[in-house]
Amino acid sequence: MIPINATIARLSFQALFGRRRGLVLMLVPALLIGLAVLIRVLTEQGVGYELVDSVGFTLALPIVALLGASAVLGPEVDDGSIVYLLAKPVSRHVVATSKYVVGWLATLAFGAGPLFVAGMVIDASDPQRALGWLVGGAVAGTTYAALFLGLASVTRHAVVVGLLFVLLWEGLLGGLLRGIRWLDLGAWGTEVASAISSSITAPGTGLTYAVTASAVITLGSVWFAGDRLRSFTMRGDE
Amino acid sequence: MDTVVRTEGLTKDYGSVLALDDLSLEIGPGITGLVGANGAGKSTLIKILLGLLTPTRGAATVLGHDIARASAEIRTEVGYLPEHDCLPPDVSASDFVVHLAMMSGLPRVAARERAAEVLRHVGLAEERYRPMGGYSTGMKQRAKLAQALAHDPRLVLLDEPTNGLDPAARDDMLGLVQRIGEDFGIAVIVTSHLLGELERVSDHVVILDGGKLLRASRTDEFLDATGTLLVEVLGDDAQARMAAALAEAGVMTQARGGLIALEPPNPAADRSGVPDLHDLVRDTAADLGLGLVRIQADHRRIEDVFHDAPADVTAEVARG
Amino acid sequence: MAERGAVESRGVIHDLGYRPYTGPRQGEGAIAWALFVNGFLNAFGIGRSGKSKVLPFLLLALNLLPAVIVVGAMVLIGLPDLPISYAQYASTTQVLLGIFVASQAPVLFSRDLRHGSITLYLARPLRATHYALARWAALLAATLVFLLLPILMLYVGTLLGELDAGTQTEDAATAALLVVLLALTLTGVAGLIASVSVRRGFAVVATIAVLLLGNGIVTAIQGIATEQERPRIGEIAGLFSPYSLYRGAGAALADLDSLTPPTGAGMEAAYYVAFVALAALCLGLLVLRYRKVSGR
Amino acid sequence: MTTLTLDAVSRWYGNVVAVNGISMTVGPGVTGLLGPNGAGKTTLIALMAGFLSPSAGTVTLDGEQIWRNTDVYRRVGLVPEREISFGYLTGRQFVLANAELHGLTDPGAATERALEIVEMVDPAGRRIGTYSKGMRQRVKLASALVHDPGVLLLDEPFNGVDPRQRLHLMGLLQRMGAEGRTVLFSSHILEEVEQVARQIEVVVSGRHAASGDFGAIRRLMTDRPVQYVVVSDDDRRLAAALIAEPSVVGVTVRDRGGLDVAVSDLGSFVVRLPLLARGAGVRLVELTPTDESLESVFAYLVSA
Repeated sequence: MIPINATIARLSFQALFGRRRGLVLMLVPALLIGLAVLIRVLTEQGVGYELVDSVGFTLALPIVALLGASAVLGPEVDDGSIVYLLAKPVSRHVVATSKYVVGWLATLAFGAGPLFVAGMVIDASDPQRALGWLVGGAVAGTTYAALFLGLASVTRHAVVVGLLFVLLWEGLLGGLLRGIRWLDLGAWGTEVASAISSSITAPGTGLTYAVTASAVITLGSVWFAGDRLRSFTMRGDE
Repeated sequence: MDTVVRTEGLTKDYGSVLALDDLSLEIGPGITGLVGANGAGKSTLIKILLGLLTPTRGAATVLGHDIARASAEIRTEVGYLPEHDCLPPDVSASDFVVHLAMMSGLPRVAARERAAEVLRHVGLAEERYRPMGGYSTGMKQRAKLAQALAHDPRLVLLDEPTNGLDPAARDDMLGLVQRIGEDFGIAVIVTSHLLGELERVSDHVVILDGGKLLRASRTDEFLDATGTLLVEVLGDDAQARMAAALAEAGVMTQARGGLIALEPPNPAADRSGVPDLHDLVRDTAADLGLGLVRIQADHRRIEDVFHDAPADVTAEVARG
Repeated sequence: MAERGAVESRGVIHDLGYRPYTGPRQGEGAIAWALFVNGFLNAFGIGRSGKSKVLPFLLLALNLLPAVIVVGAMVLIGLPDLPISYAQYASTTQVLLGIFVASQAPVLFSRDLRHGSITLYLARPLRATHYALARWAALLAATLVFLLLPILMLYVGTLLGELDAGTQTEDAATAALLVVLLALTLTGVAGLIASVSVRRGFAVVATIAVLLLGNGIVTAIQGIATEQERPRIGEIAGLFSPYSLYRGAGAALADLDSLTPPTGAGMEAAYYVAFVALAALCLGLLVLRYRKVSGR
Repeated sequence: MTTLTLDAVSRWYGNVVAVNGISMTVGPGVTGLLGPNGAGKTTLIALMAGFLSPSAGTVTLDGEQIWRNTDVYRRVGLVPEREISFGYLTGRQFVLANAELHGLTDPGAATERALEIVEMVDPAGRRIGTYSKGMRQRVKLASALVHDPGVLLLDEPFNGVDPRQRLHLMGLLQRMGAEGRTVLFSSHILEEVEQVARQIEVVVSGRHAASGDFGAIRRLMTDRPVQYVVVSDDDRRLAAALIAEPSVVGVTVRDRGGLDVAVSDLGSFVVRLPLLARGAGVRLVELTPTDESLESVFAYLVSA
């Protein structure tokens, strides 16, 4: 197993929460949970559960993953100061993995976790459903964070490209063409969630496909980011 | 119109840092070098003159306009080359300079003509149509200079125009600054770290240190000869034999790196019998058969102002 | 000896030296206009490197696609009425609109701050306030193009399809009014966020989060409000996101389908007031931000 | 004894050849890597620091391959030209992080020692974002020294640093060199290289133009006449005497007084000059070789 370098993880953690970016990262889940509480107070149990899916899982989770991944790797690659981490006797894959872990944990904590909390707040009687969204959110979050980390290591416009992928490909087109579910990280997460709770409808890719595809994308993206760092050139500013 | 810039008791206090401390100076036409260490107040002064920063106390006029009341007029007649990067990478120099000329009030047609003219003067040929992101440091500095000249200012403030340039590009830039001051008839205030440059280009020098005026005078006053003579000789054990021979002739010498420094003869002493120092050096070298590589009068340099501990330098500069 | 005669060849060496500029110098108004035009063109990548034209025009094309299809159908098959109303159009392409505004706002605001070229503007006669207003107007114009172009195409389509010009003109005009209000708020929000954050990527995500996430949340609330037969809450919630404001205001004027359309004159007026207030608030903060940046 | 060796190294990007067949050994002491912007200095340093793989040839440290060999960084300290972007860290935190990454046994002590060397102990508590350019350079140097490397690579370390701090940094580099470390720094500002490094490696448009002591290099360039300015109390009489000399190639009278003398054989000219002057009864007021400074050596190499 590739060990995690504590120093790099700590630096990435500070990069994530050292600036305004951390604020937005926490604001998104706070908004979601606050809304769930509001609904629960104003209405009976179980009303408005689609909030967890349509807002929490489809929008908030990828946005949090995008913020997390682009914070731990983006700026340092952009202005080249990642050189300070690479000019060290530390394997580049360990650097990539350590950064990924921080982005991943942030995504789980502020992306997937809140789905469970919101679900329980809205309908405490069906913990299975909330758990479904938690695990589904965790799987999708893991893959999103890895994909966006890979993107951040290869282009300066990782954020815009990431957004186009989530909003246009998975969102707009995903709604129109069913075939897209075979290449839709959100759908795989929902598939996993549906396996856990019957009250979540499955997109129909099959659990094994969803899990293996998520794993492949995750490991592939993190390995790709590590490989990109191995050939990072000091002149990498174009 | 003689005075280009006059400041009276100009102060800028950031609380933690006193950037400008009761600065009163006058800058005339021609090329004036503004010298000082990081944080000496150079950029703060420039920003206040441009009206980008309001001073805590004191007043100043630029080209006759008071910075408190006529800041817009000043910014119409002044060109500014900032020290930091300020060029968008995906725009060509030509489009950028035309756009900024229009931002200074020139109509489109005039802006286009002026931009082409100014870009030619700063030496940007066909590269002016390529996006500036791919420019070398030298070309970027030329583009920055072009935008400062496009609207035909009466004064240009150049903040370290030679920063990051290699020798060839540096000489070109200094040549340009000199042409702006002398041929274009535009007053120039230029800052630089490399003091050697300012000696070559500026006819007046203002030295700031810690926000205070350290010294302001004509450039050549800085470079007055110290009377010492530096000599370099070539040949086996040349330096020692030369020094010994000169000592015999009653001249005190000191080794300074590869050179021999001959102390100036005591003016009071009787000089009748003793030959001129230069002839003495020539004849000693000839007698010893040594190669005479260098005879130079030792000059003080602006840099020496920094070597002398600030304490005694300020003592030397009469207050006020 | 050939007589040279009247023509004597005379060589003139023109002084290529520096010539001072003696022509007219325009006032701040003309300068602001020039900045507006430059900003508007930059929003579509014109005047910038080729790569920067891809995203804006791609989004514009995707945005116009449905309109082209409808017009095509109208002309070829001749439909009795527009399958999608003028006002409806902006709601259906709200994701594209969101990405366009979010990705182009940094071009007008963050770019000058990130590359330091803001100093070159502030060292010129144009005051910081006017700089901010001109940039904001440019983003507004670009957003309006994005929103009005499809409406225009549909309108032309109906004329070609010989539908009743009277009602079409009226519908198109009301839609145009609604779209202007929407553009005002979107430009305000996106511009403000882009002027605060220097990093382009972060500005885009933050704007998208505020616009789309905001809209998602409001729609969810409105859905629940209708389910619980307490539309009042939905109407109030509708005040908190540009898109829901648009749907709400549109419900009364152009029978836009909104989950909880505003009922009663008071609530309808509240929607219009909210529209203008949100736009004005953002613009005010934007101007303050640039006054602070310029150090005065 | 750590030596960096480049053996016939080339590096190209598509058809742009950044470095072309350069062989160079950098031993202990201070070496100046000199060349105009775009000559390939940064590419060379990237090759030596293992951030670029050579397209041809080998780059080794004491015989060990550098590319993709992260162990090399135990003995190499790098000061890149780029600004530090860890503005949210304090100086001490940044250097400490570097120490920990090196897996030092006592990172705390190493950090304090490095901060002392670059005299940044007091401001170390403040965030890097508040540092001046000079202080940032010193923190970067401290982060490269924290693991006591045998080799120190610096890319344009004096860029934009003011005179006082530049003198201080130069002193530091000289001390590092004197301690036996192999110090290589790139620069295009000649005053810096001239004062710090006696040994220079000159790179011009990707090729290894010259190496060694710049005074020696100048003399090696025999095909280039040495330019002299001679000021005397009777220039024309001296000029008449000089033109008869076989080692003198050309004499021109300067409008503001003095003679420009082009000399093909430096050795014999300098010996003959005092004799000629005394013979002609001319007083030599000033005698300066105008092209021995690094600037002119550089200019010749660039134009060669």
